[in-house]
Amino acid sequence: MSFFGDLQISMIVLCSGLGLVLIGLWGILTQRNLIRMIIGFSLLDTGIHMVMVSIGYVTGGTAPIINDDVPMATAVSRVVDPVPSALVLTAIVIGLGVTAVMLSFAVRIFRARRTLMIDECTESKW
Amino acid sequence: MVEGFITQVLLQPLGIYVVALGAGFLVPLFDRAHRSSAILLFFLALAGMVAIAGINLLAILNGAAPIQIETAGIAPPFAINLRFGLYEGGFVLAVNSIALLGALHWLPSLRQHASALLLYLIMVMGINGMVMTRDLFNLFIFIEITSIATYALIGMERTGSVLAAGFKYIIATSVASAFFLLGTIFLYYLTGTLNIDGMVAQRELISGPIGFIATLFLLTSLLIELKPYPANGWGLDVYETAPGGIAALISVGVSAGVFFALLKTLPLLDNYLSSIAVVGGATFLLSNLIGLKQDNARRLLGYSSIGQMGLLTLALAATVQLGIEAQLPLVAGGLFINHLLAKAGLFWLADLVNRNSTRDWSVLAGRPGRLLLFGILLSALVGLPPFPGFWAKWVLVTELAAGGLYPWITVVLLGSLLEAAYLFRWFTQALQTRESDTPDTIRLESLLPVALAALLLFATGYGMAVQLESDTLIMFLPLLAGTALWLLDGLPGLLKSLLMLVVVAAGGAWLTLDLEGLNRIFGFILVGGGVLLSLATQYRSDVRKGFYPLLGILLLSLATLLRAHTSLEFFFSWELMTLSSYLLVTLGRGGAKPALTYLLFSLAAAYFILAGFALAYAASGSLELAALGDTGSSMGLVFSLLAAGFVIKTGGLGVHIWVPGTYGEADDDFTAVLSAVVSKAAIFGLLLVAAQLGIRSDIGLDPAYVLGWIGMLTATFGALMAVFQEDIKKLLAYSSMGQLGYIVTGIALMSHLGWVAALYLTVNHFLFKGILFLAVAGVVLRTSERLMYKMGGLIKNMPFTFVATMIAIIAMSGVPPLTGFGGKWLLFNAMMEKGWYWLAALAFFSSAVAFLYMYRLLHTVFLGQRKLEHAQLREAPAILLVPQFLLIGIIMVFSAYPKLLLEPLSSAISPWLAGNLVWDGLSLHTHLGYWNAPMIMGVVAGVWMIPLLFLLLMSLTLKIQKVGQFNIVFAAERPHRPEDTHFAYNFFAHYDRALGFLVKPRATAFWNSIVEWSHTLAASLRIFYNGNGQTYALFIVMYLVVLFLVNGGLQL
Amino acid sequence: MIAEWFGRAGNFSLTLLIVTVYGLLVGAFIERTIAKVQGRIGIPYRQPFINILKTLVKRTAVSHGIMFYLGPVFRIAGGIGTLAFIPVIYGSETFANFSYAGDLFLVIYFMFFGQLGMALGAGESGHPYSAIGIARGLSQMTAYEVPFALAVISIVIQYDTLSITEIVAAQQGGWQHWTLFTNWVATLAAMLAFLGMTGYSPFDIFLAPQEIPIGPPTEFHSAYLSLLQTNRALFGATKLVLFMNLFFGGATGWIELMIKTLAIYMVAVVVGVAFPRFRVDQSIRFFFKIPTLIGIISIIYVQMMFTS
Amino acid sequence: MKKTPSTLSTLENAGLSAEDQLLFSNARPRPYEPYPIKAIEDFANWARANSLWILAFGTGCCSIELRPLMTARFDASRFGVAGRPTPRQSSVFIIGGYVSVKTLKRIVRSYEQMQGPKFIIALGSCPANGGMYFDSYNTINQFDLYLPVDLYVTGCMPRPEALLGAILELQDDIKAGKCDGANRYIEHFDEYKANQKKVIKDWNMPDYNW
Amino acid sequence: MMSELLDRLVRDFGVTDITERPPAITTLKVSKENGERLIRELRDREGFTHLNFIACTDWIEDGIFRLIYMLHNYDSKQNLGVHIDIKRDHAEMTSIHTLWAQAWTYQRELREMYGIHFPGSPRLEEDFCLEGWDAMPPMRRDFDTAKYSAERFGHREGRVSLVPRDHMKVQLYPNRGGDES
Repeated sequence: MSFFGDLQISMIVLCSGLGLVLIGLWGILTQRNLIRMIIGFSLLDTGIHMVMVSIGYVTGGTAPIINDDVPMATAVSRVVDPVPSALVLTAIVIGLGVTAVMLSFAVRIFRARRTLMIDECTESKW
Repeated sequence: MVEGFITQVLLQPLGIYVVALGAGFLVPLFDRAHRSSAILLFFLALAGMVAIAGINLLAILNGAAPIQIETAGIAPPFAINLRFGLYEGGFVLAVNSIALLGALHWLPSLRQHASALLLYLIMVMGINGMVMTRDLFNLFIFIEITSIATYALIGMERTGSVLAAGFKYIIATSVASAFFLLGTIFLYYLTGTLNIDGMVAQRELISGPIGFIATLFLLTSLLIELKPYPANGWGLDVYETAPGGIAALISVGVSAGVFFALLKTLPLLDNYLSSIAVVGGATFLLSNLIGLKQDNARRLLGYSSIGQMGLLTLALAATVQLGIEAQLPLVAGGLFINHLLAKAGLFWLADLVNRNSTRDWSVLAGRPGRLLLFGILLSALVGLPPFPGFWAKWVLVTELAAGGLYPWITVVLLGSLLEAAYLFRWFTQALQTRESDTPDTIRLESLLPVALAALLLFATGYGMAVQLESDTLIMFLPLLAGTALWLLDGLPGLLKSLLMLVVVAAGGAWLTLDLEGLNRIFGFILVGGGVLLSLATQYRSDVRKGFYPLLGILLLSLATLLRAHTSLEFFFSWELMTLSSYLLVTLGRGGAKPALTYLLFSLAAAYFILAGFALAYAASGSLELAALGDTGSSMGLVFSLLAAGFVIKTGGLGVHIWVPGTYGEADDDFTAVLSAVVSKAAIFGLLLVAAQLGIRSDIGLDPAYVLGWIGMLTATFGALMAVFQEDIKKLLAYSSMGQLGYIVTGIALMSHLGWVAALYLTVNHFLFKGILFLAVAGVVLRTSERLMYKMGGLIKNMPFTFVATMIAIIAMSGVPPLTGFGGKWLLFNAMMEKGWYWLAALAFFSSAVAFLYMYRLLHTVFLGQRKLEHAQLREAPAILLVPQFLLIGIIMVFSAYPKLLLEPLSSAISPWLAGNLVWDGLSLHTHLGYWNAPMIMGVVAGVWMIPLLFLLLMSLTLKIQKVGQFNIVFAAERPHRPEDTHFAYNFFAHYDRALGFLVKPRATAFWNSIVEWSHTLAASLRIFYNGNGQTYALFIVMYLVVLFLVNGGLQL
Repeated sequence: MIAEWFGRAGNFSLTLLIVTVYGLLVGAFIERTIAKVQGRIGIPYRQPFINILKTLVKRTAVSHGIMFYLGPVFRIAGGIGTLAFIPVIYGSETFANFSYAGDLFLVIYFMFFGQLGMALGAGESGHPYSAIGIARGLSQMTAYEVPFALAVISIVIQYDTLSITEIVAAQQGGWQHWTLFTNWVATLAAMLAFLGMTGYSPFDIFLAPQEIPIGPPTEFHSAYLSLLQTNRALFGATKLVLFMNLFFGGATGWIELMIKTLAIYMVAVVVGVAFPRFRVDQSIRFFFKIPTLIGIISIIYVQMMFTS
Repeated sequence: MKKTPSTLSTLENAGLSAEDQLLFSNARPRPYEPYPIKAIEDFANWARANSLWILAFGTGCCSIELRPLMTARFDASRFGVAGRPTPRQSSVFIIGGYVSVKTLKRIVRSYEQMQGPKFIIALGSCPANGGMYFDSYNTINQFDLYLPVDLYVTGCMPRPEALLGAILELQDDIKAGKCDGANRYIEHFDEYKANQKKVIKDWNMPDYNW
Repeated sequence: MMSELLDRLVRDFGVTDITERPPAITTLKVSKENGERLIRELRDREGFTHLNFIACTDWIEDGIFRLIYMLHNYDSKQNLGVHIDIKRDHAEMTSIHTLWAQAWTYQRELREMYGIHFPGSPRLEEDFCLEGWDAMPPMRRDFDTAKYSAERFGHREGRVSLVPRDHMKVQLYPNRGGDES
């Protein structure tokens, strides 16, 4: 704890999320193998999810359940925003769907052309 | 209960989702039982979605409040809400309708994949959601739903290229979605709400670095989804490879959804309006430029799609920037509907034709119905009347002008011109019959969706017209008449011709007889003359599919042109005239290619005119033609623009290169109409502009003086070029160009006498050029030749045609006593009066040069040696001769009593340019000279008759032997073949040696180099589309960076 | 009314007769002059008349068609008509002809009438040399029209009228009022154009007696030829009268007319005797150089001198 | 020669192909009568005599003598003589010396294209009797077999003075109404034509060149 | 140099009858078979690039036509006449229009005047000077031109042909009965 000093946990999550986004982007842009690109996309997706979570987090906050400990009046300042968490759930599902579709494309592309290299799929251009 | 469910739930906008999801759930179940029942359900669902959207939109149009839908019964921000207002309703209805038509089109494929039915429904529902939702995150979800459905649909094709393109598409859209998600979450961070309205309400919170980043992500994401140049290669690849049904839906449906998303988030992005406009404009211009280089039909449609979305984006940004959101339905809506129907139709058609290269579309040649559909869709896309795109572009351009955004006008018009270039080049390729083509196998019923799209285009076009104009019935009259004639197109040719004449005569009379002044005079020329010359169409008895309806449209649109009170009405009729005359030219034997040149120059002319009208509207705030003069300081510019447009249309020097091909290749009888009648519309326009603007003293003389020079140089060079022509119709074409040059100069004089001269010349040109082209039609009909040196000696076979030609030529040359002299005399007097001495000298020269080609025409065709194979030719058909001799009668009357003509001309001009012709009895006096036509006629008749009588008398003492054509002194040899005895080829070779350097085809070379340049530019601009998905992804990322930098990201 | 018309026609017939006879005599005179230069005696003065007569009393003829037949009629009608629109003697009602029907512009354009008709007639003969001659003649015509038009415009600016009578009237009152002296630049341009107009050497390539036997009329003979010969004299004299009216002060009597026109004609003759023939393209280029330049200068000159 | 009445109103033109027949006139020439009033005919003859236009067609070496005729020394233009480049407008045909078969064909063509009344002066010995080429395989020996000659001028070659004398004599003959060669040719057309065709073997022109 | 050339020609082509005539004309004779080859060699190798003419002489006594091809060398200003004898009754020679395009005109003339055939020469059968000639080629010495002329063109009655020598004797010395001595 001392090393991070007063770094807040949300900032760490945010930074690592953004880092993942960049790594993911790097993966998509540099890896020519479709599977690796999909992995890059997954990283990107995960990074975004982390960013989302970190946005809603209130340091030291508690779960957003209104009860006696967290009365209505002070809830806004004390609880973690529940909406991002909810959004992340949806986003994860969608990301999963997209990843699945991508993978199925990769499989079909491999079946059709016996390769997984994206730079060999350039017949439509100009 | 059921009733309640239907009215409370199903018929509400939310019912769309209910229906879609319900059907989506049931379709696989039904499919287990029976494939057909699943398909039936699928269509029922789609139809239901259309119906729901329609019913609700109707309610809103009838004044109901926009419907707010709150899910779970809780108001936002605590729950997602949807809205169904006017815009949403329009978009949803349009998308659902097109989805229904698309499903119809796609039915054969859908039958094979039951899951496709489900995906299709989901996709359409997703688009609906994108339009209706007011929640940012919900928007993301709908985008993703649509995307995943799209991916899956693309993935149904198992070919490698489709899959590759699909993968690129997924990568690109996924990255864009990621940006969207990031933007959304940052916005939520700032505003604490996901509701768009909520965010807009707290707009001030979205600021600072985070606000900037958030909106930037959102903007980039939406722009990327709209496929901006150059980050759009992935979209193009999908358009190129995916089946037409999917491509159509991506192009019009998904893009529409994204566009609507941009529309509703625009209040958040108001800092970026300029960026959005630039992106849209650049995409529009550059995709259309690159399209020039493309010959794959589907990819071409892709470029066009992207361009259209760019235009929409530009229109949206500009409208918002100018604060005229009230015009948004007309501009964006019009463009959108236009794009939606036309592009979907084209994608489907491309699917049916199933030819990759645009050149192979020649399978359509000779199939009028298919070509008509194709033509309608292309015309709509280009923005020709009466389709919605026309009205939208009109409003857009006028509003841009009103807002002072002149560069955008240039972009819009230039881009449209480029788009027209490649689209109509495609059409041209489709028109050309090739030997190798196998007939296409399109079944008639599969064209139904395309036809419906075309019909809807007409309907929506009319709808927009009603919004903009009151006098729509008259404006649409030519089209109605044309449609009626088209429905009768199966009748025999002669009957159709008669019908067309009756319709045009009746309609034209009704439209023009109550006109006054100038318009009345032009009414006689354009409508009366058009009908008179069209009589000659009876000389061909073949079916001529499409010819008569189009001619009817053309002639009636000329009539409506004269009736126009507002610049919109004028422009509408003008474009209708352009379109119909273009199509008529394509009907000629080799007409397709020159027709393209004709169309492009005509469109360029039209865009100049449009720009001129728009500027005038901006300056005067009125669309009335009569208000053109109230344009204040921009008068000179308005005048120059309009004059430039009309001069292009008259074939002014430098922009004349469309003239020879068009006049040469159009059907022979139609060329007469084109030259004698249609070209006068430009003269009318020019006079109109001159009357409203040119004569103002505050405009200064300069533009008019320049116009005068242009006219006279056109006359000179037209004549010079005609001298060196071997092709009889091209000779007359250049002659027309030259003669119109005189008229332009006459107008430019801006004096009473000058205008009388111009009008007189106009009437005269109509008379003699009508005769000449009809005579030539007869000659070409009989000889099947157009090269003059292959004819000769035809006076023996066609004496009446010869006499008609000779009289027409005397009337053209200006030799007294026929009408031509009057024109030359008036023009010369007017120029001397004005002090334009150099022009007068040039006029002398050019009228002398005109003698060369006139004599050449008469000599090489009718005189000299007749070819052996022409010995048995007959005289031209009587129906061709009748109009000629009617015109000769008119020439004779006007020659003897020019007062009959000059009085009305003079009084028509007096309202603008005061002044009167001074008559002393039958003698006309000007400041300089005098002209007594009847007396000249008498003297000439006298001095001609006396030697004739003398010669006849002497002939009594002579044994005159009528001899054969080879009985000539031939340096004591005998001639061997008519071909080498007839001096005809390269008739003015020595003139070529002396002055030929003046007529080297410089203009052609110039325009050719423009074409080459633009192709080269296009080739270098499309290097970004290297086909690599990673490159595309990189562009997307870089797009973000560039937007970041351009919008001042570094200064944060 | 009818009597008046007959009167006018009668007056004009008189003019026509005088001018034609005069034209023929001038032709003979010029021939004799050239003969003298060459050390010959030359033709008798009656020779042109005999020539016309001889062609007229030919007993056979051929016809290539109706336009061939009408060609000479058009040609001479052009000549007569041109004369009809020119006032011949200044101040004389009798010899004003029909000049009140039209102005200078009419005359200039009416000159084409005969040429066009003749060209059609010659064209129908089917002889290639006719067509070649016409092509050359027309081409050359476009070239000399330019300096001529410039000169005409110049004097129209100068006198501010297109009426020949008024142009002549403005030159009355002494030789110093002639256009020749008041606007010598225009006169020079017009006289250079005149060389081309007369068809004398060096601008006679369109007749080219040896290579394309006299060009356009190569097929014409017998009575046709007599009309053409008459017209050659008449039209030549008419052009002289026109030039005299425009540039040399017109004439108040026949003697003055004859002296002046002969003098004008001598210019063409002297040049023709002295210079060899130009090719068509050379003559076209010639007219577009110096004469056109002079014509342009004449307009500038007249604008400086007479309008301010 | 005897007068032979023409039996057919048109000519056969057998030398022409069927196509060419359409392009040439096949009319048979007809003789013309003098003007009915003698005074007019005399006057016309006077005009004809005083306006002799020579066809500029030098058929052989004697044609060289035509040139001096027009120059200062002899100046035939005094007598109304002038050169004319086209047979249509000429009235006198001067056969300038020997006539080869090939030239004869052209002479016949040109002569027939001249308009009557028309006259022939044959210059030098060769047209008269073959002259020094009497035994040549290629030159004709008696020109008047083929065309009607009004006047022979002998000599090899005759001087211009002789030619001038011949012209003056021709003028006198014309004035006396004795030169009816054109009519004679037409009246004896068939004999003349037969003679022409006897030597001109490639007769690829119409029988009468209008 | 010329002699070297001639030596070589003798060696390679078997030329005979070499005669040198001033100024700068050499004639030689070669067999019909070697003729075209020789001329080609002269043109391509020896610089005789110009064909002056092709002529023919009828040596009726020997039963031959002698064709004379006169060649010219622009560099050495030498003329070389190549004589080739061909049989009168089988008058045929290789055409050299492939060497000089203008040769076919000479060959046309020779065909017309002597009846020599040049297989392959263009337009050989067309009339050249004579039109419609229907008898023996007129330049053959066995063609009787006087007889032909008399038959074809007739004879003017009264025409007298005199031997100039005898006639002039009578003219100049009439009193001596034409005896000049």
